[in-house]
Amino acid sequence: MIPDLGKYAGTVLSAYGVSLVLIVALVLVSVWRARRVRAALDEVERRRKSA
Amino acid sequence: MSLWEYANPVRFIRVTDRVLPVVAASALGCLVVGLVWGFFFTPDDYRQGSTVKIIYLHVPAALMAINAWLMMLVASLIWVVRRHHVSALAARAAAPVGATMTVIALATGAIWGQPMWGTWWAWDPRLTSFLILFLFYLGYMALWEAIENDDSAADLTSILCLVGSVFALLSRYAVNFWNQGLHQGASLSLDKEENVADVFYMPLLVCIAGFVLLFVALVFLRTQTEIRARRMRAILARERMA
Amino acid sequence: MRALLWRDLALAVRAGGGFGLGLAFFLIVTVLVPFGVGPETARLSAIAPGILWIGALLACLLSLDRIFALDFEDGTLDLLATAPLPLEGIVAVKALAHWITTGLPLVAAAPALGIFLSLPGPGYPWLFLSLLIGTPALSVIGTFGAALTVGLKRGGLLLSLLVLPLYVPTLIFGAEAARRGAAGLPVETPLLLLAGVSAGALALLPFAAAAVLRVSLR
Amino acid sequence: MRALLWRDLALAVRAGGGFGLGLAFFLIVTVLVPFGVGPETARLSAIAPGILWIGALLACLLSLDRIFALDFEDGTLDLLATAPLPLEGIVAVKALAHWITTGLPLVAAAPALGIFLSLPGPGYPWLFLSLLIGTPALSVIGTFGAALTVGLKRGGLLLSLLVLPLYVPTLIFGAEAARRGAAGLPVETPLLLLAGVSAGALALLPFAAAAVLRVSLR
Amino acid sequence: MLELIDVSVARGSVPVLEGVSLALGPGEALVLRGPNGSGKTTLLRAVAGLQPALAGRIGGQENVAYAGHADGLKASLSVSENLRFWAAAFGTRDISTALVAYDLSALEVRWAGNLSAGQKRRLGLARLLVTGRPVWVLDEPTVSLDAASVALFAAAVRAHLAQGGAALIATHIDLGLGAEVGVLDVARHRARFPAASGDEAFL
Amino acid sequence: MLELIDVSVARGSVPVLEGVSLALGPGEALVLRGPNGSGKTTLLRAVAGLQPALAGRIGGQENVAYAGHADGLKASLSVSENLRFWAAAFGTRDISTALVAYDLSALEVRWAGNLSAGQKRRLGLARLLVTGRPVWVLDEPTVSLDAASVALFAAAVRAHLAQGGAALIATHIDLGLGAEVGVLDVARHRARFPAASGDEAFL
Ligand code: HEM
Ligand SMILES: Nc1ncnc2c1ncn2[C@@H]1O[C@H](COP(=O)(O)OP(=O)(O)OP(=O)(O)O)[C@@H](O)[C@H]1O
Ligand SMILES: Nc1ncnc2c1ncn2[C@@H]1O[C@H](COP(=O)(O)OP(=O)(O)OP(=O)(O)O)[C@@H](O)[C@H]1O
Ligand SMILES: [Mg+2]
Ligand SMILES: [Mg+2]
Repeated sequence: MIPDLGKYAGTVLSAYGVSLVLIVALVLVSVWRARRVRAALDEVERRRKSA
Repeated sequence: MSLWEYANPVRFIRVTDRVLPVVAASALGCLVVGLVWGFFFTPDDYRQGSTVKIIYLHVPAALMAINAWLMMLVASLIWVVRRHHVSALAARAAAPVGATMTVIALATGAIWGQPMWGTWWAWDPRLTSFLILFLFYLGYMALWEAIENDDSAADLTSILCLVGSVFALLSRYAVNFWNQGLHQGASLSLDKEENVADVFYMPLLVCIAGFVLLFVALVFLRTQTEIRARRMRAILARERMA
Repeated sequence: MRALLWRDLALAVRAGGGFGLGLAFFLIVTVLVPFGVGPETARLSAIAPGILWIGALLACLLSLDRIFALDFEDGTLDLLATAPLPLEGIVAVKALAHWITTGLPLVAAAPALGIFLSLPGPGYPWLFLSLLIGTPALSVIGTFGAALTVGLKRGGLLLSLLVLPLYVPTLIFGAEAARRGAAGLPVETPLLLLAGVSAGALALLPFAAAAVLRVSLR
Repeated sequence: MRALLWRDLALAVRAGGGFGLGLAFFLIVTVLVPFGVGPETARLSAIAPGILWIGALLACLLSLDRIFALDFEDGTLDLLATAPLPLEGIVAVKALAHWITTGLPLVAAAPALGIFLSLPGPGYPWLFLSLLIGTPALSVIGTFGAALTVGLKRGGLLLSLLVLPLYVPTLIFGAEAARRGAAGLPVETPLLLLAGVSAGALALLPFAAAAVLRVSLR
Repeated sequence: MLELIDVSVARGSVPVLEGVSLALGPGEALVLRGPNGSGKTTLLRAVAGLQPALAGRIGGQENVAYAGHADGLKASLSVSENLRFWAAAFGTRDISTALVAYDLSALEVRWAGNLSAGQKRRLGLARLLVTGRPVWVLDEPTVSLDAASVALFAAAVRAHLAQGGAALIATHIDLGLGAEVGVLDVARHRARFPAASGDEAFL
Repeated sequence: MLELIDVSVARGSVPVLEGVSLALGPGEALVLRGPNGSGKTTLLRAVAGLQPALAGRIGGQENVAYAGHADGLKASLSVSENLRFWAAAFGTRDISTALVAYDLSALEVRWAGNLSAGQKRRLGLARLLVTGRPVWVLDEPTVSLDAASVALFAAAVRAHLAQGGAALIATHIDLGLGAEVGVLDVARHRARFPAASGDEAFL
C-alpha cells in the first residue's frame, strides 16, 4: 500500500514521523492536562460546596 | 449581545464546550484526508522526487507558527486595552502550540534540506527568522512561568509580545539583508515555474485547513484549562487564607 | 534626575560596583577565542569583527541585571517609584548610566582588542563607529529586559533569554557594518540601518520599560 | 549531604531556579555567532568546535554565582557552616549539583547545536566526549571561584574575571580535542591531558574551596 | 490629607483586607495593629501607591512618604550621601535636620553598609525627614531600635504632627506616642471568603 | 555548655567589645542588652563560630544553633520543605514538634517566599527546634513578631531550658521570660582605644 518513495523514503518517512509524533504529543499533553485540571477543580469546588 | 461577552470565563467555557467537539472532529477529518491524499495519491515531483510530500506538513506548520504569534499579538492587545482575562489566558494557551508548530516547520525543513541542499541547516533568511521566532516563543513562555501573580504575568507578557513582534519583524528584514539564501529559489521552482499546482495544491489546502482547525481546537481546550487552573489557584489561595 | 544619574555612576565606581568588569569580560572573551578556534591569523582576522561585536554584546548583557536588581532588593526602587520623578525618566537615566559605565568603555576598548584578533587595518574606524552607534540600543533594550525580570528571583539568565532575540537586529547591522568595513566594502547601508534601529529603540523603549516597571513593582 | 544535594536540585527546577537557562544561553550564543561572523558554511564549520566549547564555558560561567550567592544572601550559608557537615563535603555537593543542573545539559545539547554551525561529521563524538570530560572541571573550578567571591556584592563579573584564567587549560585541551576530532586527526593526547586536568581539579579544589569559604564567611 | 474609602487590598491575587476606611487630617496619627499576616504591609503598600487597591478609593497618595521593611540604603554610599540623594530625588536640599533628629551626625561619613542593624534603621527613618512629604506611612518603623532610638523616633513623629503632618504606622509594639493617637485593628477588616456561587470568574 | 573567657571581638577590623566573660550551664539563659551599634551581633557571630574572636577563648561552639538577622529560608521551598532540609542537615528527622510549637501547621504547604514578615520569622525560629542543638544563640529573635507569637517564642525558650538547654539572646525588648534570666549589658565591655605603646602592629 505504501507508495514507492524511492531513494528518499527515509527522508519523507522521518519527516512525517517527527511531525506526527510532535502533534500527537502536543494533543496528548493538552488533553491530559485539561483532564487533570478539570478533575482537580471539580474536587475543590465540591469540597467548597459541602463545607 | 456584544462579542466581548464571550470574554467572560464562564461563558467562554460554556460556548467552547459545545463547539470544541465539532472543531476537533473536523480538524481530524481534514488532517486525515489531506495527509492521506497527499501521501498516497499525489505524484512525485520530477526534481525533488518523493520529498515533495513533506510540503503537506512543512507549509501548514510554517503558516501556523506565524499565525499563532499573530493571534497572541491580537490577544495581548485585547488584554492591554480591555483587560479581558480570557484573552490573556488564550495568548498563554496558544504559545506552546505555536512553539510546537515552529519546531515542526524547522524539523521538516531540516530533514528536507538534507537531500535538497546537502545540509541539515543553512543560515538562510527564512530558516533563520524561524529560529528567532522560536526564541521569542521560548522567552514568552519562560516569562509566563517565572511570574507568580497572574495579572502581572499577563501584563508583562503582553508587553513582551508587542515589543517582540516589532523586533521579530525587524529581524526578518535584518536577516534578509544579511544573507540572500537558498529557500526562496527552492520554493518558487516548485510553485510558480513548474506549475504542478493543482496536483499538489488541493491536498495542501486541505492540510492547511486541518492545521488551522487543530490550532483552534487546541487553543480552545488549553484556554479552558488555563481558566480552570487559574480559578483553582484562586480558590486554594483563599482557602489557605481563611 | 541628575542626582539619580550621579548616584548610579558613583555606585558603579565604588567597591563592588562592577565598573570595568564588563570591560574585563570583553577582554577575556576576546582572549579566549584564539584558544578555542586555534591561532591561525587568516581565520582569526576573518571572524574578528563578528567576535568583537558578540563579545561586546555579551559583556553588555551580563551587566544588565544590575540595572534594577540591586535597587529592587534593598527597597530603593519602591521608594523611587513614590518619589516625584516620572518613571520614564528614571528608566532613561538608568539606561544612560548603564551605557556610560558599560557601553562606552567597550566602544573605547574594542579597537585595542581588535589587535589580538588581527582585525584588518581598514576595519578599525568602522568597528568603532558601529559600536558607538549600536551600544546605546543595547543599553535601552537591555533596560527593558531588566525591567521585565526585576521582581523575579535571580532573573539573570531569563533576562538573557528575553533580551538576546531583541538584540539580533542590532547585532546583524552592527557586525555587518564592521565586517564590510574590514573587507573594504561600502558600509553606508548597514550603518544607516543600525542608526535607525538605535534611534527607534531610544525613542520608544523607555516608555515600554516604564510601563513594565510599574507592573513589576506591584 | 544527600539532603543538600536534593534540595539544590529541587531549588534549581523550581520557578526562578534557573534550570535550563544555562542551556538557553548556550543555544543563543551559538545562534548569535553566525550573525556576527557571517553565514558562510566553510568559515562556520572551521570555528564550530571552538565556538561550541567557548559557548559551553560561558554558559557554565554565568551560572556560577548562583552556587553560593543565594545561600549567602538569605543567611543559609552561615547556618550551613554551623551545621554538623564538613565544609569540604558541602562544597563538593554544591559543585556536583551545579554540574548536574548545568554541565550535563550542555554536554547533551552540544551535538545538536553543532548542526547550526555545520560542525563536520567526525567531530560530533569527540565534541561530546571532550565536553563530558571537561565540564566537571569547569564546575569545580567555578565553585572555587564562587567561594572566593561569595561575600562580595554582585561578585558576578569579578567572579568571571577570576575564573576565566583558571578555565584556560581546560578550554585549550578540550577545544583542541574537539578540533582535531572534527578534522579527523588523532585526539588521544589532548583528551588525556584534559582528563588529567579534570581529575586533578576534582581531587584538590574542593579542599581549597572549603578553606576559602571559611574565610569568606567571617 | 489622606483618605481611604472602603478600600480592599490583595496580596498575590488573594484579597486580605476589605472595607477599610480612614481619614487623616493635619496633626493626626493612626496606628495599625493586627496579628502577623493580617495584611498591614499590604495595606500600606497600597496606600503608598506601590500596588493597586482591589476596590475603593485612596485619596492623597501624592502626599505620602513610605518606609517599608527594607530601608532603601546603598551599602557603598556614606550616610550623608544616602540622605542627600533622597533629598534630591524629592526636590529638597537640607539634610542636617534629619541627621540631628536621629543622632546620625557622628556616623555621617560611615558607609551605610557598615552600620549596625539599628543604625541602618535610624538612617532609613531619617530619610522621611528629607522627603518633605506631609503624610508618613511607616511599616514597623522601630524594628531593631533600642529604647533611646525609639524615643528619638517618637520625638520626630510628634514634631512632624505638630507641624501639621500626619502619620499612618503599622507596629506590634508601643511607640510611646501618647494616648491621642488613634488605633485601627486591621483584623476586623479581614476579607471574607465568598460563599460558593459558581458564577464568579476567578473569585 | 557555653563558656566565654575574656573574649574580644572586632567588626571590620575595628575592635568593638573586649573582656567579655560568661558561662551558660543547662537550663540557663542570658539576655544581651546594649544600645544600637554596641556590638551584640558581632559577639553572637563570634560565639556561633562565624567569625574569629580577636582574643580570649570560646568553649562549646559545637553546641550552638544560631539564628541571626536573616532567616536562612528559601523562598521557593515550602514551609515544611525548608524545615525538613534543616532537620536533615543537622541529622534529625522530626519537624512536627517545631511546626506545632510555632503554630505553622496551617502554613505547612505555603512557599516561604509568600509569608508575611512575622510568619517568616516564626519559621526561622522553628528551625532552631529541628537542629537538636542545646545552646541557642539568637539575635533579636522577636523582630516583626506580634504579641501572640512572642508568647509562643517565650514558651519555646522555656521548654528548651526545662529540657536542659541554654540560650543566649540579644534583644531590645522584653521577652517575657521571667526574672530568673540573667542580663549582660555589653555597653560595659565597649572596646577602649588603646593607649599608645608603640608595640601593637598598627595601632
Ligand atoms: C529548517 C528549515 C526550514 C524552515 C524553517 C522553513 C520555513 C518555511 C516557511 C516559513 C515557509 C513559508 C510559507 C509561506 O510563506 O507560504 C516555507 C515554505 C516552503 N518551504 Fe520551507 N523551510 C525550511 C526548509 C525547507 C527546505 C529544505 C525546503 C525544500 C527544499 C523547503 C521548501 C519549502 C517549500 C516548497 C515551501 C512552500 C511554499 C512557498 O513559500 O513557496 N523548506 N518554509
Ligand atoms: N505572594 C503571596 N501570595 C499569597 N499570599 C501572600 C503572598 N505574600 C504574602 N501573603 C500572605 O498575605 C497575608 C498578608 O501579608 P502582610 O505581609 O500584609 O501581613 P502583615 O500584616 O504585614 O504581617 P506582619 O506583621 O507579619 O508583617 C499573609 O497572610 C501572607 O501570608
Ligand atoms: N564592616 C564594618 N566596618 C566597621 N565597623 C562596622 C562594620 N560593621 C559594623 N560596624 C560597627 O560595629 C559596631 C557593632 O555592630 P553590631 O552589628 O555588632 O551592633 P549591634 O549591637 O548588633 O547593634 P544593633 O542593636 O543595632 O543590631 C557598630 O557600631 C557598627 O557601626
Ligand atoms: Mg508586614
Ligand atoms: Mg545587631
